[in-house]
Amino acid sequence: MARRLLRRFLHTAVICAVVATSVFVLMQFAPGDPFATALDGPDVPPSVRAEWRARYGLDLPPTERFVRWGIALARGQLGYAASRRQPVVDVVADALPRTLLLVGTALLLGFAAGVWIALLQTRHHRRWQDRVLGACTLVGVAVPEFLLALVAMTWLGARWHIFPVAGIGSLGDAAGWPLWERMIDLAWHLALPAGVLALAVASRVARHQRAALLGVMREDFIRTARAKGLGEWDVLRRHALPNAIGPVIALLGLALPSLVGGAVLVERIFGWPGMGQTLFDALLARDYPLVVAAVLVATLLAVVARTVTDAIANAVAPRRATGAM
Amino acid sequence: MTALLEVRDLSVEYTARDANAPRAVRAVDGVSLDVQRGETLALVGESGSGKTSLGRAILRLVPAAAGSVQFDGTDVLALSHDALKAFRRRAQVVFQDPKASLDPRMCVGDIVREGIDIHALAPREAGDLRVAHLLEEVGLSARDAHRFPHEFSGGERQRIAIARALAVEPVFLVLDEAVSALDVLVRAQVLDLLATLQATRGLTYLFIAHDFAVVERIATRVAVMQRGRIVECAPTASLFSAPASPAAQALLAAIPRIPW
Amino acid sequence: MTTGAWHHLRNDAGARAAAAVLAAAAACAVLAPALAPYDPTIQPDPVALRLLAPSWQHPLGTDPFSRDVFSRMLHGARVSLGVAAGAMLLSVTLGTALGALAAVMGGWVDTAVASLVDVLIAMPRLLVVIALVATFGTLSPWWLVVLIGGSGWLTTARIVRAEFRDHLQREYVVAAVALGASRWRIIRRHLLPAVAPQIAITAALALAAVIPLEAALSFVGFGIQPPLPSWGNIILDGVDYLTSAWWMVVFPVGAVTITVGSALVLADRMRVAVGGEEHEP
Amino acid sequence: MINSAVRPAAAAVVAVLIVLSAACRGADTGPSGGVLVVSVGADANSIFPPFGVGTQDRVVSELLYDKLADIGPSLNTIGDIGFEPKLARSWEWSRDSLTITFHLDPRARWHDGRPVTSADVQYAFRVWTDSAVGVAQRVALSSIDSISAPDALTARVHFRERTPAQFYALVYTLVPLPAHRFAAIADTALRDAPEVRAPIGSGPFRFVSWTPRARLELAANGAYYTGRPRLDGVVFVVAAQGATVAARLLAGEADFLEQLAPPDFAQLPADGSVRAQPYGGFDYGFVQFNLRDAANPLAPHALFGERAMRRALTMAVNRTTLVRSVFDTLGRPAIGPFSRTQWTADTTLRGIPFDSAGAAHVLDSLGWRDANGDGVRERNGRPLAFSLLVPASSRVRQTAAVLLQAQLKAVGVRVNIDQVDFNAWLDRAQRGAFDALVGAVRTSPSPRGVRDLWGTPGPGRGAQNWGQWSNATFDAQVDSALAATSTDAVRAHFRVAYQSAIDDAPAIWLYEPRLFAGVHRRLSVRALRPDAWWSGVASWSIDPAQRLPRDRRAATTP
Amino acid sequence: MSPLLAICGLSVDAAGARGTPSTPILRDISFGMRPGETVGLLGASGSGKTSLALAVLGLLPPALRAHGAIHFDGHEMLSASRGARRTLRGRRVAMVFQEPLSALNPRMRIGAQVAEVALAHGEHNTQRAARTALDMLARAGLTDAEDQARRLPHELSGGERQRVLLAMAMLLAPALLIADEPTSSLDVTVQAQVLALLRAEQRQHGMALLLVSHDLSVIATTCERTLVLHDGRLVEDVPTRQLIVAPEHPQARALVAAVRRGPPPLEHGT
Repeated sequence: MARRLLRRFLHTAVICAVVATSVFVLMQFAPGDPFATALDGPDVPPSVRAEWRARYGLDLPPTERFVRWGIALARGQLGYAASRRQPVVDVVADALPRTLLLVGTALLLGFAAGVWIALLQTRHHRRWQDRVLGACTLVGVAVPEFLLALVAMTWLGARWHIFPVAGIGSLGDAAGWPLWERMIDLAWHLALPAGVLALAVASRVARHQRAALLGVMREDFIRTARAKGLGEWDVLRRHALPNAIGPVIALLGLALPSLVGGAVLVERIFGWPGMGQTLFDALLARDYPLVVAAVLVATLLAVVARTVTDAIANAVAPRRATGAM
Repeated sequence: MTALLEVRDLSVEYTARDANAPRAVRAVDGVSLDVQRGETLALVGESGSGKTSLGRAILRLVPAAAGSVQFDGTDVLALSHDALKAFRRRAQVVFQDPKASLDPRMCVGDIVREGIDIHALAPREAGDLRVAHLLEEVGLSARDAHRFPHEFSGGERQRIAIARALAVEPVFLVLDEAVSALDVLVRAQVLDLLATLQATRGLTYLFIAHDFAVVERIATRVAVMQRGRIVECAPTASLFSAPASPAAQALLAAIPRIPW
Repeated sequence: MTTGAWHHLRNDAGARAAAAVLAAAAACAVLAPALAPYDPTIQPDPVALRLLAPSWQHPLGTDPFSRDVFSRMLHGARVSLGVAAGAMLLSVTLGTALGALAAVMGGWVDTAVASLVDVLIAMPRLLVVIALVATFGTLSPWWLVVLIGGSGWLTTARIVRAEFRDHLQREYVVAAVALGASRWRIIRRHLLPAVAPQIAITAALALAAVIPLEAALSFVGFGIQPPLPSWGNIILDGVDYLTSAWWMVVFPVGAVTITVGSALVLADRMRVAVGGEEHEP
Repeated sequence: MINSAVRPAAAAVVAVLIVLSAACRGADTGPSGGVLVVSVGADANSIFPPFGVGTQDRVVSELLYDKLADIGPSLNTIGDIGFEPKLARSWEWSRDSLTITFHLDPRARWHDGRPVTSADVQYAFRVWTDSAVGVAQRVALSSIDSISAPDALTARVHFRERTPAQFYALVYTLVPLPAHRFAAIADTALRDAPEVRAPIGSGPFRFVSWTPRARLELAANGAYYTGRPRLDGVVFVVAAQGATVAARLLAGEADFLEQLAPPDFAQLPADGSVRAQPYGGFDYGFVQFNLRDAANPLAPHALFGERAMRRALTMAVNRTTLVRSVFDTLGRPAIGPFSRTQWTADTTLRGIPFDSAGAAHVLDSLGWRDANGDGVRERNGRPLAFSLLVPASSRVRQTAAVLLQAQLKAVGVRVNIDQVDFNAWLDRAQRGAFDALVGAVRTSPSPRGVRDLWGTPGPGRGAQNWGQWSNATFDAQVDSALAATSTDAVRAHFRVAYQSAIDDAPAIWLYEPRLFAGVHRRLSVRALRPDAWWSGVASWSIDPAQRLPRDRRAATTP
Repeated sequence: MSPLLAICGLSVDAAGARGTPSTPILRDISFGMRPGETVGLLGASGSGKTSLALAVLGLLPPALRAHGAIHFDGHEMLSASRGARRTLRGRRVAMVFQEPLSALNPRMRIGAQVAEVALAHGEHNTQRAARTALDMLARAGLTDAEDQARRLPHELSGGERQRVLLAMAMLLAPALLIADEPTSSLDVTVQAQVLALLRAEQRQHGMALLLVSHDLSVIATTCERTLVLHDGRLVEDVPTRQLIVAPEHPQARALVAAVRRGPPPLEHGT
């Protein structure tokens, strides 16, 4: 067990090193620097620009910068986010919990809803319930997320005032509210962005889960369960679902990066400053310490998510012993 | 005359992907056996006893961990790429599950002529003729060449598999549970076919089975395998009348006898 | 694809409808110059004729530049579907090649490919493409194909690798090995045909993933350069007018949704045709 | 950009609002209380005055910090005419104009209660000019030799040379900083010091909290020396997506939006809860030609090296149509290298009129003819085509580029739009790696900026003249204008300079947007100063009858 | 004695794909079984044996349509409601399947799988159900049942799995047990043990047994009467002994001959 963890850790470390290096190299080719906007003024002489570049070591040759940066990174120093005028750690510490909350909520809600939809569809396979839900999930997968977000923001937020248009919490004396009121306020602000993402997740999960359930429903042990005299819901819940949910969980782990990618636009539209938006802004600002850090965090998250989902998937559905050798 | 096949101290290992650490499992453990030209050596054992691994290791379909395999005087385990290809013309295999061993996307003609093409044994038309011949030899019709495996019954599929093996004109066949998956009715027919082919083509068989019932009819000698080792090897008649090892005795006792 | 699956697919109303939609979209793309009533870049009067609601002259209305949205949609299909198809072909080819290589070669090649997949799969594709576009500056549609295609081969590679490894264990492949078939022959004659349906499914899924990606890329301003129309940049042109000029958004989004939906349905039906979807009451 | 159906209505609304806003201007007394919520599209980067660069940086830092004196409503930048006292209650000039003595308001306090002293002015000067700190606008103070402090409330500024705008440059740039708080921090460490993220200022609002990229909160400074602001606080809420920024205002979640985009007008609520308030702006947009070859800066550009070509292209562009299409009635064609809001602006200059036939004729005479019938002119087999560099960050500029592309296509010129992200755009612009670009500037009230934008690149000028245009008349007249001390003389010199720029066509002067702030009904605002809409926030008020839960907050007096 | 099971004119068709005619799987089958009777159903693969077994339980795949009548225990199975059929399954009629590995839920502990039968039929006390299941597992010959009950199917050997399936089927002492090729996927040595267990249980509880197999030797040792199915038709319905001695139908004759023949006279090599 310890050896496996060690292997996993080493594997992750190698992945991170590769990712960090490639991002660093890539950023060297990108035109511009983090101060472009700051130094874009008629009264900024070239000498100031040179000073700024020197301050952040941008005037060093790339190889030396790479070595310095690599050493610092290995020590766990993520550096300074020049475009944000904050240490990278602070930026990440600020944005990461928000993304985790958003993506986590979307994931849980979407997963639960998706599984539930799939169960309903399987129960009523090839009847109208199945078809209607199938059409809904199809649309949910096919419509671009950013459009859903815009529509939700425009109508549910701006037009009908059901949810806040954007933001991470209410203004005014919200800071002085009791904890539960602040939680409700947070949930209320989270509703639209998390809802849009959850819709996308639910659609994908439902489609995969339905296919997986139908696959399992053809297995012999389902016939055994029916021969025992179990009702259809029991057969589905007790026998089919536990055997069909593993791959869907594993798939969800794989799909996490794309969810984060979709979250970029959703975060942007709902003014939810999380990692996606941070990374996007950092990319545009050529703030490579921040880009590298954000990508590393995303990579680590993805790896962790995959490890966790794989573990869950394994625990939920232990690999069946393969017949002969 | 020396034996066609001489196996000495052959071992096969697998890496079992267990929950924790990968560990080596010895499926075949130092087996030695000879197969004489023209005979049928039956290899019998319960599932998991290592008989399939042994058969595949002899044909170099799985790597051997130790030991040697001499086929007609050459060391099979040391063959170069080209020599291995030549060896594959002489030694062929028929598997247990006729459904899994035939490519479902190829028509029967293509399946049977694959060996002919690989070894460039015949040009296009001559090849077709040979395929037709082979199909008739195993009890099918030349017209079946254009049909697909799923259109055939289990017994017919096994005939196709036999035809495929015979297409390269081997002298040695490993019949890996070749009749185990068949109905009793079909099983008898295929066994008859195998016997006929052996007689007409002078083939040598290594007949792998888990059941004494089938072995009784076809084998010259029987080797009983248990946990990777050969525990008994004797001519069929003597083994059936006086099994020495407990494994052989158990197998013999398990043959269902109809109370006539 | 086995004949059975093919037959099943051809008799499947859903698959036929999805294929018909995709074919129609492709036909629009190919025949755009003949079908489009106007030049998609012509701006007759960007003051008086801008943002006209759908009418007989302009069945899908006009955009903020007074260009005919219908004509732009048709030409946009050319660009969007062209990029999507190109990227899909590239990613599926790349994925198949790498997946097959990993499965057949095994050893360090397998480890290398698997690690590469592990690394790349951890990164959000949209951001990777944005980063690359930002690095290279402006991109022609060809480069977009390369970028999007080059970042999308992971799924195919994973699936092809797994399927290849599965089939390599099967007796019909072992039988071919026993007949003396070379690796290349086994790949070509047995494995590729066996895995072809799975590849076709990943191709349909890749198509379904790429079309919205182009739209999202356009939405953040990194897509196809104007004046070339693509569904993505038609949406971008209209997104500021979501409430006042719905036709600018509804039609391109509808086109994206229907095309993506059809690709997904096709993938579904193929999966059913290959694996069978039978459910006992 | 307004849907044609609602355009007349919008025009009427605009007319009514201008009247309304004029009416509001008089209301100096009004209720106090309430929190102003401003919806913004970009968060501040630094709210510490020396490090501020973007507009939002200035907005926040100028609410937090007072200047010595502020520019008056006339926006004059010559001498000190019209300047209003702030931290400096009064000032006097030495006879040679090389020394200005400021008398600080004895009531002025930092937010922590300490008085504002002349040492704070001295410290600020050190921060601005020390290269170890690296303030970008250092050069604006280059004419100042030193600042002395005869006593705690007197700061004496010594200039090296006299310039007409020396007062403006000083008070507009240099903001007194709390020396007692920062002096202990080494200059090199100041930039990244955590203190600068939660600064202590002297202005009408004090810092409360800042959640980067989400919200920044200020509260009324109860001890403000000219009286507590009427508002209890100001909150900036940030969203990166333009649609969201507007939606917040339209949904009533924010009270103010600096600039409504043309599409927003179509969405103004029918109940009139949000109005559009016009104010002048200092923006203008243009297509800048690169007169040097993109690959070889020593060689002239194959197309734009020729004056006739630049003029022909200018002639081919119908700017009226372009502006109407981009801005509807919310913009005007630009005249030359200036904005109409600048006091040096001259609306009587001769522009190059739109004349596509004339443009075609000139192109013909230059030898550019469409010989192969593909719709694009060629000369010696080379097509008349160039690429137009556009930043992906600006919808207006992208739209303008697309319109321009179509207009030039009509005279046989092919424009390839090269749309890149802002950073890459700026990088290529600065390196001169472009044929032409769509640029836009927001100038300061001072006319000095024109020298950096359009003066021949060289010492002291042309820092942002990416097109490398060079015109001796222009340079000489601008220099004379900036040296002149009478406003009439300044105007006269600029008139000649502007005309030479227009005639020489280093750029196609495209548009000048009219700015319209979005203001919620419950908010009463004073007139918005074109260079700084926030300058009067301290006197804005919120209707007590329309208070919202978000207006409730703890007492703001420290 | 009134029959426990009476099948009259049962036909099963596979609904063809659109347009194509449906293929008959079973044609006009009629036979009956008395309580406690042991009947063998003999036929080559593809003769429709499994479909017949599934039809009795009402578990035919949706693509298959049954006509005719199946009277079991006072119910008409084909027209009975889902609920009615459900309450009969597992309690009055149970089935043992061919592949014990795939017939067991791979991720449910076997004790729970057995106990589930009781829980599905009115037992609400989970502990009591678990205890019943343990007793039954022990009776089915599972050594160390308490320990084994906590395992997952893949941790058991083939013979043990088949015992679990048998325990599951026998738990509520059904009136009719249908065993579909219960031994054909097992090792020969285990086959004999499972068959012996089946016979013992049948005798002890006096239940009726329908044993489906392609191998006459399996049926001959267990069943009083044998039905021979060929190509969807019932071609023989005779006492087993009579079938062995004098098979009438050619197919029956072939099936008997297949197990009867001794070693063939082979000429080995030359």
